[in-house]
Amino acid sequence: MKQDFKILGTRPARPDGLDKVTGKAMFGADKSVTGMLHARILRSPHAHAEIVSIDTSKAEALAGVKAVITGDDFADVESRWTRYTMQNCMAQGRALYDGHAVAAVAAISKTVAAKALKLIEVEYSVLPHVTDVDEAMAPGAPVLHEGVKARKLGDDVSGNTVGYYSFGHGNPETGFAEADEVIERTFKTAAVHQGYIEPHSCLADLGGDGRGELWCSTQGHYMVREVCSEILGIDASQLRVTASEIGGGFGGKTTVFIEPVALKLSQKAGKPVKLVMSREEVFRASGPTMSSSIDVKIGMSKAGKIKGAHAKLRYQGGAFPYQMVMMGAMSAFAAYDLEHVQAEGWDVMTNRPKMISYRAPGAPMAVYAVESVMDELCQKLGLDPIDTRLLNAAREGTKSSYGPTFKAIGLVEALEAAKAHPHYSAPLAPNTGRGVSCGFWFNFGGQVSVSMAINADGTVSLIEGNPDIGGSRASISMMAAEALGIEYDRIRTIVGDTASVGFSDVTDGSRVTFAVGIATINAAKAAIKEMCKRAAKIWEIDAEAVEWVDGAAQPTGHNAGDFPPMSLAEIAAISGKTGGPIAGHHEGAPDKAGVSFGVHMVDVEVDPETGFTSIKRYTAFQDVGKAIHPAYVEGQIQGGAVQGIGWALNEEYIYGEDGLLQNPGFLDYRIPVASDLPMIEPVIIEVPNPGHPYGVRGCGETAIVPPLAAVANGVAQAMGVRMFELPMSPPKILKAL
Amino acid sequence: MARVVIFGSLRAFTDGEGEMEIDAQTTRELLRKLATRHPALAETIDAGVSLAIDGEVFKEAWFTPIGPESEVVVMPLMVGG
Amino acid sequence: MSKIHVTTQVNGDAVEFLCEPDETLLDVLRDRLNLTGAKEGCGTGDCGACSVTLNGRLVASCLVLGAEVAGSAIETVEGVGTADALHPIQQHLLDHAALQCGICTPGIIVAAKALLVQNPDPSEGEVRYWLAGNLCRCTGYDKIIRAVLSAAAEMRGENA
Amino acid sequence: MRYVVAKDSRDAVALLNTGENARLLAGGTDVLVQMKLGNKTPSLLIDIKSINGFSDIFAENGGFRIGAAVNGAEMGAHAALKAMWPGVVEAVELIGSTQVQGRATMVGNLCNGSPAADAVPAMLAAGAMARVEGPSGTRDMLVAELLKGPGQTKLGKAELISSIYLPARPEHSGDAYLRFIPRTEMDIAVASAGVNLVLDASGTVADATVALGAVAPTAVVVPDAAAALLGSKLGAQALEACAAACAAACSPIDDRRGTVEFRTKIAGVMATRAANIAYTRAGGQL
Repeated sequence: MKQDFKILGTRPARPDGLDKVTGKAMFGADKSVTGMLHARILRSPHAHAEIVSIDTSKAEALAGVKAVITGDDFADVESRWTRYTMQNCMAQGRALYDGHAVAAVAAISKTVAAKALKLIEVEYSVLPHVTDVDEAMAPGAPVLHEGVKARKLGDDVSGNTVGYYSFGHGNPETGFAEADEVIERTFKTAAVHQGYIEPHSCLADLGGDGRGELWCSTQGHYMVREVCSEILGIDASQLRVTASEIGGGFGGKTTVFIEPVALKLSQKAGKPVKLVMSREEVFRASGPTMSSSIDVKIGMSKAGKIKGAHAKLRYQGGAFPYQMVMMGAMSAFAAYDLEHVQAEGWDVMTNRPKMISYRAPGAPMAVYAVESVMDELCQKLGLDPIDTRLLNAAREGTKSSYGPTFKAIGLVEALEAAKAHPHYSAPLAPNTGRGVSCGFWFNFGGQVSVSMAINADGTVSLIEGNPDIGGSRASISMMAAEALGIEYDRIRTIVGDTASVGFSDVTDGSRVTFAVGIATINAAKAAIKEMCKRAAKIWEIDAEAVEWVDGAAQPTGHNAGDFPPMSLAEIAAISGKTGGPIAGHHEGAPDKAGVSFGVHMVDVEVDPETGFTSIKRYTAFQDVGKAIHPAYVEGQIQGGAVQGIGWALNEEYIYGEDGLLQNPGFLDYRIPVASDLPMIEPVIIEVPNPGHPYGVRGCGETAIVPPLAAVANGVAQAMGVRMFELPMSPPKILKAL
Repeated sequence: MARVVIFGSLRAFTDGEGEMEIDAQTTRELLRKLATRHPALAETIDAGVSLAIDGEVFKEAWFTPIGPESEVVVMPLMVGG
Repeated sequence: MSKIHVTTQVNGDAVEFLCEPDETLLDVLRDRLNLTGAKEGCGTGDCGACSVTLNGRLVASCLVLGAEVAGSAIETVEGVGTADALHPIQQHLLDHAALQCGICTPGIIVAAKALLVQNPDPSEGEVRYWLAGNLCRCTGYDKIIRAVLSAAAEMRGENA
Repeated sequence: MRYVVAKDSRDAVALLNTGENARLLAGGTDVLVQMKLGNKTPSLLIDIKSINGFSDIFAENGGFRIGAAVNGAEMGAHAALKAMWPGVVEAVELIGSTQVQGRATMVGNLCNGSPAADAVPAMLAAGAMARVEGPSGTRDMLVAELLKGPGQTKLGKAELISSIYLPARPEHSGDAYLRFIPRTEMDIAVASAGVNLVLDASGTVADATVALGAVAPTAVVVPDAAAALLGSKLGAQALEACAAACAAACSPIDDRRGTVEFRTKIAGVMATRAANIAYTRAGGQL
């Protein structure tokens, strides 16, 4: 593995930075075209209702209205997963949650579109609803879709139970019998939203000839193309999707909510259609993450060794089948080397918006429950929380609780760094507690395409297919520069549209720096090979006798020939005479992605009179393999930590008895604001991932996993009372006191 | 013969058999043989699975070589955020 | 419903536009004047992405009517600095890697500039409270706060 | 919808009297949000910011008169006003973000009729007077007399508030306002308290007003809470009695922002803490 880096580890400016600080960058809602219509969506005011009829005639008759559509405008599709996506974008027959789309209009202005919405008459027949996970899973609950219950489940769970997973080895009961202390607790966590500041937005233009252009804010424009072309019944090749700058995603933009609607309206109206969600729509009708109800039982010896561990995770994922509890069950005990462990999970449907990924989907709540019980055991047995975690920590060679045996991982290093950090030994003020938690998340590989052109002036144009959500254009340029041996600012990396470079999977799973990085290095290798060939031709020596060193071709030794090195710029300048343009590309599906562990430490102060919790100090340790651009790695760690703090303290989807969402806005859906927080100190640990030539691990998601338990453990210490429910909002804390 | 470990909910479709030996040179061959041996798994395998070969995680990589001493863990397909 | 004719000044330039009576300044800037730097994150004054100054006063442009700004002076992010001559706040945000997705960045820049005009030497706490209405979901605010503090130091002539 | 700029207050009153579904526009931070969310659909919006005097703060009879269109940032920048009525000014400054401060007005906060309005308990504690103008002329009334219920005031048809008067205050007096919110900023009060104290030369409370917000259909003055402080130097016993009186005065609701139990408890905490601040501001030594 490469060790001596020239570019990696430096902190150059991001290529999109200047546009973003001057207001030039084009996000989803920033694009307009002449002749464009404005669309709006009519949404269900009921949690669950049969749509008896929809009368759109008055809306259609309104001057300026160019198209009105309902679920009837969408033909059925073959794949059931695509059908769910389609029916989530526009209800067919039944409205399944408060905010579910039932009709849409396109008109010459926003004002006319809004007026037209009010003229659509929908007759509903209200049906019983369920929004709580435990109620939805219980036999007798209103079932959202028949025939989708997970295979092999019994009558003790309702038909809403669409997934069952179990991971582990050994027998937890054996372990509990050997333990000196066994604690079993039940936890609940609220559904939270990714909270990206940019609402979903798109501009669609689908002609009668089946050719379409779609501009949208997404984490994966190829995904958008595949799903939309299937729903619209057109060829993927005919739909060109361009990803705008994306104003935050965090998993929430890994599916479609409005794009098929805009395309259908455009098709019907014969004009381009712009569709932008309001913030209220974002909360009511895009995908929050799951709420959960979790049982955790852990048995420990007096010395702190975990003897047995068992978790039961029940996740609520909204109105359509989904598969996400699995990731929670896999993550729950991943930090520990255990002989007897089992983690089971159930995916449950309810009358809520269909969940979609949120940063390390499924893991934060599972790890919150496990790490809370770990903390309580340490308290009860008088053990140091970090020493105890070190005693049980997974390391290279550990058979993980979810199956594979770990290669090199950095949990022990992160724990040791945490223990040695001055934060851990700093004195604590009154009413203040210090919480610690481990966290874990996977990285993914997946399909990826990169195309790299060596320009005649010695610069490099690089096209990749993954929307840049956190600075990846910078890290990709850096890896290209490192591989080619040239300066960073001679490379420009852009995210191509679906017609300009090969397929790429969605930007998710902390995969981009890893997977696009590998493709970039391989594309560079291809270009280097060609450049060496050109040099060999010029020197009239064998191509094998040329090697690439520090950005230049040179003979492998005196035997190969005596020529001064020929730089990339020199080779590029005469490429027209030596065989034409030089480029490198790589399409592949890199595997061997690593996993990433983090350890967070937080001091929280609880006001005993009000239950108000404030974060006084926060330090986050994370193994990132190799930090390509340390400043952006730090940013990922800080941002993830703060999202986790919000999840722990104040963020929640609040539903009333009527099944309606009570807080669809930033006023009452309380994400952390600047004054809520101290500085967040990131500590980067680098234990290289053996599966990447530069040692890279994805770093984007892990940081949201530990904060929930870290904050909860801090609160428990500060108050002397433990909370078993998130968010730990002041009324709940005060009640517990 | 590679040692194949069936993990997660997949075990429900192997009549509880958690470990088995399968003679296969590639993941594609392994998955084909696994589906033949446990037809209840076929639907899941078609839909996609993740594989850990000696600790390294692979997704849908049909032609990945499998050594005779390899440990292959078959898991449900992983997704991210 | 007849449109209203408004003459005003945006980023030092005299402009005029027609708008609906209920159209916000944000919509006017974005849809009629093609200044899309200010973003709509919520439309209800809760996120700060649409921040502009109106006669020097920091406001949420989603909570101002286009019709109200006749005869005013408005500054948006497009007027804060240019690519060749960035405002120190813009430069320090870049230098500190204080933006990830960048959707909140224009609002942060306008708001931070308004702060430093009236308080050239703010404490960390003052910056945090001033910017509490500018939501950022990516960064956890750390690098933004550092960038604003170091821009302020530079503007005071201190070598930060 | 029509948008009209009122020339003077008579013009504004006349426009309000047209029979249209009219709303006044000063800072707009409530009405524009209500329009955006579809909760209010006025057919006429009357902009009162250009009315002479509406955007000014005047010294008057030892106190201050604050125009209906004066925003929070302007109040915060007025050193003399802030020195005399710090509690009222800080209450107004707590409304919304810095951006909202650039627009939101104290009168708008009052007229929006929210039980949780930050400025109202502070105004009640201060004994603020509202100048009401309407078809039948101009009258001055205590802010307390204008409160009616959620989203309502006792303003008559086509009446508007043109200014608020904060009276002169004696020596050794001080006020304070505190609210509880789950975050540090950007929230609506879950429970709040405004306290105004006058001390005698020895530091004993000679006069007190305690008002609570967000714990009843309107902000309320709590005479028993004030009585508990009278004659004390804010010892533990007085504060405890004050908190108990606050709790007794609470008739809050359960909603997404807080529970009945929580609001009832917190109201007293806010009141006693605000009392301590007001006491210190009045020159008392705690």
